[in-house]
Amino acid sequence: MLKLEGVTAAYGQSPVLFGIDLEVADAEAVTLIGRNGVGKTTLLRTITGLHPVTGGGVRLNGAQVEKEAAFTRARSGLAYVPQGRGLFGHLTVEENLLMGLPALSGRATAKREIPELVYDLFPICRDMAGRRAGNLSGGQQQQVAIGRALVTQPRYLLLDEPTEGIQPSIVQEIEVALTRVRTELRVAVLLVEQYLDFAWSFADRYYVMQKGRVVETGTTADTPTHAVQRYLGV
Amino acid sequence: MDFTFISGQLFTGLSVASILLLAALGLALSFGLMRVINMAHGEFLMVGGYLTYLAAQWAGPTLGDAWLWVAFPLAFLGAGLLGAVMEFAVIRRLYGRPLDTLLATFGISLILQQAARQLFGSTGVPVTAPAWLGGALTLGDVTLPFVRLFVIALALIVLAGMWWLLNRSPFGMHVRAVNQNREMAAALGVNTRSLDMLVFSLGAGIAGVAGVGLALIAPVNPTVGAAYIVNAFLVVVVGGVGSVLGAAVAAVLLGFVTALAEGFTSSSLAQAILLVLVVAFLQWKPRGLIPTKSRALEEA
Amino acid sequence: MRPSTSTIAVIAVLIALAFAPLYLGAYPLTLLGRVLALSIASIGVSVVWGRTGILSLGQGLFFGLGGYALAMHLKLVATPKGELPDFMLYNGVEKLPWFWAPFASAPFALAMVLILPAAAAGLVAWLMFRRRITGVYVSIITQALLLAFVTWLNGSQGLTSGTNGITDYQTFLGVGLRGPDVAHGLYWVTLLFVALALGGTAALLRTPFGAILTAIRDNENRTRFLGFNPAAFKIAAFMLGGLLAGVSGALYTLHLGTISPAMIGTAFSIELVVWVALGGRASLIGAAAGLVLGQLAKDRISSAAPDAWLYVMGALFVLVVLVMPQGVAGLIQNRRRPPAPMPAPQNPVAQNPVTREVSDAV
Amino acid sequence: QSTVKVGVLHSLTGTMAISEITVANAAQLAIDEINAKGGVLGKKIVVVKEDGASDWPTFATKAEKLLTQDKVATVFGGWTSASRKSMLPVFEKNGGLLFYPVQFEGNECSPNIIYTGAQPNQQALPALEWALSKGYKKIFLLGSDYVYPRTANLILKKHITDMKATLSGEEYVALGGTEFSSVINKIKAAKPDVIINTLNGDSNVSFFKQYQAAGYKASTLPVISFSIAEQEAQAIGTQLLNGQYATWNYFQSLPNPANKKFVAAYQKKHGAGAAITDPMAHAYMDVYLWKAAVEKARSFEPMAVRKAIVGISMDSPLGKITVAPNGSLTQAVYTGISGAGGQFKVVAQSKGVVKPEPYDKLAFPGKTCP
Amino acid sequence: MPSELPETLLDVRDITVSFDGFKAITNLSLSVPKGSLRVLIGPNGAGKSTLLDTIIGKVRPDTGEVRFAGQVISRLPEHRIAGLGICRKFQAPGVLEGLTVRENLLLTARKDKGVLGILKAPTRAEQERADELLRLTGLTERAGVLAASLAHGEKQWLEIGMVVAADPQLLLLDEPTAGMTAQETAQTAELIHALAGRHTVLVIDHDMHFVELLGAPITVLHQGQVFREGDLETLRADPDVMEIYLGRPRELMAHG
Ligand SMILES: Nc1ncnc2c1ncn2[C@@H]1O[C@H](COP(=O)(O)OP(=O)(O)OP(=O)(O)O)[C@@H](O)[C@H]1O
Ligand SMILES: Nc1ncnc2c1ncn2[C@@H]1O[C@H](COP(=O)(O)OP(=O)(O)OP(=O)(O)O)[C@@H](O)[C@H]1O
Ligand SMILES: NC(N)=O
Ligand SMILES: [Mg+2]
Ligand SMILES: [Mg+2]
Repeated sequence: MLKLEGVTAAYGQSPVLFGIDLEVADAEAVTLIGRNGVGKTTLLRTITGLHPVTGGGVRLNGAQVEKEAAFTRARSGLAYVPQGRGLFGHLTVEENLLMGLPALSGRATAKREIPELVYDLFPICRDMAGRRAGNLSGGQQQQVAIGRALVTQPRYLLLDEPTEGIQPSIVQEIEVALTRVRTELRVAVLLVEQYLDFAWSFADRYYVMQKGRVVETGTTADTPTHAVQRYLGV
Repeated sequence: MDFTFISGQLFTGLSVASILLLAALGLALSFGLMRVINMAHGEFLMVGGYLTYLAAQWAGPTLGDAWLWVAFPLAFLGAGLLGAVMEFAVIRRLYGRPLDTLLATFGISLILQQAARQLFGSTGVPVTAPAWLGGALTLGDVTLPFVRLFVIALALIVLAGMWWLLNRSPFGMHVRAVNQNREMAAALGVNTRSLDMLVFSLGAGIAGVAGVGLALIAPVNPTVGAAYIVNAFLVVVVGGVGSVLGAAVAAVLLGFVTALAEGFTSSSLAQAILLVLVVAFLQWKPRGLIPTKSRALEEA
Repeated sequence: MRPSTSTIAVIAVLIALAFAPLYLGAYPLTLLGRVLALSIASIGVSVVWGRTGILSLGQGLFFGLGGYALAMHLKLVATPKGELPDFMLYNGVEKLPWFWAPFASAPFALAMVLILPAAAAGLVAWLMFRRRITGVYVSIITQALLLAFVTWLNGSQGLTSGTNGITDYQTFLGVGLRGPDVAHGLYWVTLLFVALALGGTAALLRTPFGAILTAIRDNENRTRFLGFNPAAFKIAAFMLGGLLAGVSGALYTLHLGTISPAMIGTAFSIELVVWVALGGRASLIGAAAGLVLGQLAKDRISSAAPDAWLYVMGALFVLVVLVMPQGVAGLIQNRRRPPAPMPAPQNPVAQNPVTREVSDAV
Repeated sequence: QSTVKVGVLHSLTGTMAISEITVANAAQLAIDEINAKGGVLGKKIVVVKEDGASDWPTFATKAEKLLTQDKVATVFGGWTSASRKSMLPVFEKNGGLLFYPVQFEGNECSPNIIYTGAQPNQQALPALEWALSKGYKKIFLLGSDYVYPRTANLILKKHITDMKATLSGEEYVALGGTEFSSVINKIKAAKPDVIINTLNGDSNVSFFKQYQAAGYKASTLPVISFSIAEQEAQAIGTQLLNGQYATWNYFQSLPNPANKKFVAAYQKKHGAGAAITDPMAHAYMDVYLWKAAVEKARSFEPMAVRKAIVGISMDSPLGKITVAPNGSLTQAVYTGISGAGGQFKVVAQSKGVVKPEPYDKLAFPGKTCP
Repeated sequence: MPSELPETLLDVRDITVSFDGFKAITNLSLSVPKGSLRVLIGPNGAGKSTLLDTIIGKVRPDTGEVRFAGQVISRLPEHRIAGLGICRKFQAPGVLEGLTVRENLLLTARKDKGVLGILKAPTRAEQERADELLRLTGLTERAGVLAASLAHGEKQWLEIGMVVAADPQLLLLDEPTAGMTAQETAQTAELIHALAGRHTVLVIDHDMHFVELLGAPITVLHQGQVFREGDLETLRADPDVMEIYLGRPRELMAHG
């Protein structure tokens, strides 16, 4: 289980997160929505360890990890697909995927190779294996980025707006792929998303953020999308 | 200009190139890959040089000429260790701020030079090369001192090793990834801190090895590094930042230009000519001989 | 517009400085005058680096051009009619080199003090910025050019007097330079130039020109696609920096009675930048004050403990950068203003320079 | 007891420190000796020590401080001609007096400077004459690229032509330069009989190393150096320098009693192995000359001292020295051959003392000191 | 060509753009009439952004040319092209972070962008324009803060404001709604409608709701070429467009 307890964070002197409580159970799909700038990306970064918390705790599989470095958290099963994809632009697609392997260090069980499933879910990872990742188009990059996250054999997958800038048909493919990841690999997913239709069809539960706070939560099955729209208006 | 003179100058060009390359290869790591403008790089050379001197002092009496084989690991590890300390204390706080790094490392270079001055004095300490490096290969009228040939060989070995490490080993891939996107690499489980330290100290260690080569040719003094630093940076820039092979080609090019200019003018004019030619070259190829697209550097 | 408190403070300091000859002894006054002359160059560094983001490690080149332009004139004035400057004689030069001849004219030399550095800076900048050479490349290239210049000066003794530099002046515009009474006059002239440089530059930066420089520093490409030609603005800023360095060099030459390659070399140029960093690179006053205080401290400490000085200076370089990246001026400002946002690397989007979309757009 | 302040202005840091610190030490030794014997005109000498930091403008700044703030009676200092040139206007402007102890290129005659180091005719020309007398006809000039070597070589060239010898080449390397491949290649092509070497500092070590690696030795191609004294010779090492020549006004090995006493006193203070050089001996004597002049003038006033110093003569470690009207020394010249421990054995010496000629008659006809 | 239609503002003629041998755009032609609104869609990697890059001079076509108001611009330097009245909004917000919000608008609103011209203080008209845009983008209260401290969405709005302030004849918007909520998207659509007519606007987006709101003629790019042109209704029904770009409608997929 991934659990946040009263997490606060700041940029310099200005606080952006004010006591976030949130949890994602194993193999659960949760979506986090909210307007621009409410702190969604910041929250994901505090979970991964890329941004320090100023207070509160992050628990991963029961262990307190908020003081741990990002790379140790990655090694204990946390994978992150950032907004903007974060591929290594000068590396080839295949090298990008190989860069998922360091997360397996210290995990005795894991086989240090790219799982076949990645190619299965995202065929372009094989088709474009030799191309520089930086030269792919946005949609292609997004698929490689998710593929790379899967190479780390995560238990928790954090996705920051994976549909941003992606053509509709690939959004569908990503949704299919993510659903398989959840069901076949039993990976828990925390999805930050603006595209509500997609978020609702994928996730079991949702959290809504406003100005650095979680203001509402519930199950997607019980809440129609128009009921949360008001949080997203200007 | 007779044939002997010309061939002598060509050899001079290669000699100069080998020293330049040795000085530049360490920079190819710290500057080329990590984008750290290490103005104290020359001082790693200096440290390597002094350690060579110490190795000759300590090990010379017992080991005879074999002290040289003590000097290499000593210089490599000594300079590498200093590099690690420097990375830990200063550099790591400045990633992404290349211009600030430049200033801070310049400060460090002042401190190291002054420390050397107080420890060893301002005059150079001479190192006597092993006897088997004393002779020269004579081809017709041209004499090729063994010391020079040795340094050329050293440069080639270090070059080959670095090329393999960066382009053919997983270590190299991690290094390249970290230097494109440090955060993402960390999020994928790479211990970026220790990798950074490792790469930086490896660059320092290579400079230390370059210091061994230098010490065999010229005395080691507190400013020996400062004398090479600008040219070493130019080699990296002309070669194309981030490209080890580019640096090699650039070193040879600069070496020949120097030798040619020195052959036909005076040595101080040659240096001025070289610098101006380099700037002119950058007009033509601003990203060097083998350009790597790299934005991090320009965003400085 | 009402003058801000900092403007009032600066004017007060300038007035206090104007009365310095009344309360300072001879040596402190010459020292202060000299250091003030240097501070004009640091104002230029602040414009070029602090405002425009271009770190030139070759300001000594422009400083030197200004200094040499004036020194050549002073040397010719001090040389008896029909003779060659002494150093040419010792180097076997038999005829006054063509580029020396016009410097016999004071108006020409004074014009050159302004034109040479500005034009050289313009040329260097044009060569670099036209080809979109940026960042540390600029630092390395400017340093290389400076080194080439210094090497040439050293190696062309018949023309430049080499390492010795040009020295031994007697009069300037008919005024004897050796008398004890000229010290005050020179001090006031220097102070006047400092005030002009500060005021003029500040006024210039208050126009939209200043805003453009900041814009270019932060995001050059974006500025370009908004219809501005960044190269042109960078060249202009660089020329201003060169001009200020040149004026500074000429004044400094007058103060010291000599100009030589050692005065303008790599160490000088980097030190200049560091004092600016210490004072606060983005603030003109910070830059000038950083230089003045740094140099005064250098004078003190290097007399008291020569061996320690390099350690102190080295440590200062490191600490300034680590502890107060915006210098003292930045610290003062931070106390007055809400904290500035984190530097770009914190930002996930800017942090990711590889994605083509992102990197190319910004 | 009242005191009088004097300045000692040398590079205590930077590249020149190695040479200049010992020169400052030698001046200090003389001052201590004088103070121990009651000082000058009944006043103890107080030293204000400043660091020129191997940086010429710093010399000017520090000279200004010594004269205007500390108001010293005189200054002992300087090594490179560049540092002297940058101090000169300061001394002239403030009416100060500088004692300069190092061999130099001549062509300068400030009333505010006492030049005790060799003038060109007291080092360079005697060395050339000696070389020609040994039958070396083809001469290669090698120097650091600054005013002293350039001017010294300009004078030598005139005399080489005048004496019907051959100039086989002339090369300069930037101060501190260590790369001599091209130079040695040029020497190879020129095939000279002898090299006259005005390289300064570390460049010498590199040069001799690379000269040796190219297969040269003293017996095949001798080198006569003007800037290698005992201290430098120690640093370069016997292995590289053995059998090479140097010309100076002083060698540590000079057998006169004044020198024995000086060497003993210095080594007592600075260690038995301490090397002692020509500029040190000059610096040491500078203090004594100043003291004699002050006592003669009965005043510390710099211009009075300057006037009084002319004609003062003493037996010194350098042999007999006399201050000439132009403010330089009349002194002897020695050529030595390098041997064990960096010591030189005198192989030739001038007939008696040589008068100082700041302006070489052949190179600069018609020029004289005012 | 003398037969050129007078109302054509942007005329892309048979351009080919390649990167290291890879053709991102192949013999593409496209013309946009003055005052019109045009939407560009197509798969990721179709060459849409590259087309915009070519128009603003960031990349140069291998063959073919780009004409703007009759003038060939494909060889002019970037700032000159911008000076002719072409302004692009990049996807990642490109505001000038070291300047205040108002300064950002004032600078872009300037007519004279030369080194000497810039020395003049902003004119009354420019000031008024900036203030008007502050209101329009809802940033009046933030006028004095540094652009760096704006939230992502605010930066988006500011950049839109800047693009409008520049008062260009041709506006190029690359995925303006990326990362926006549905409501912000709708507002953006409204703003674009307001701009069209006076300005010519070319919009790229993957959000079909947004495209629907724009209600403008659509060009579909595919593999560097024009694949289809038409309105959304027709394209939605086109199986080829579905295949390469739109995919199946969501309602169907949910059960697939
Ligand atoms: N590097 C930074 N420095 C200062 N403030 C920042 C920085 N990055 C983000 N912020 C601020 O922190 C707040 C939260 O930003 P964050 O990126 O987490 O929002 P978000 O919810 O992910 O928005 P979006 O939907 O636009 O991606 C915003 O107000 C933003 O302005
Ligand atoms: N600088 C470049 N170097 C190499 N290839 C490039 C470069 N720029 C674009 N490409 C390639 O050109 C093709 C078109 O890219 P472009 O960015 O124009 O697509 P797009 O239609 O804007 O896609 P998206 O909808 O994902 O933004 C892609 O395959 C991309 O990989
Ligand atoms: N005078 C000298 N040796 O510079
Ligand atoms: Mg976000
Ligand atoms: Mg695109």
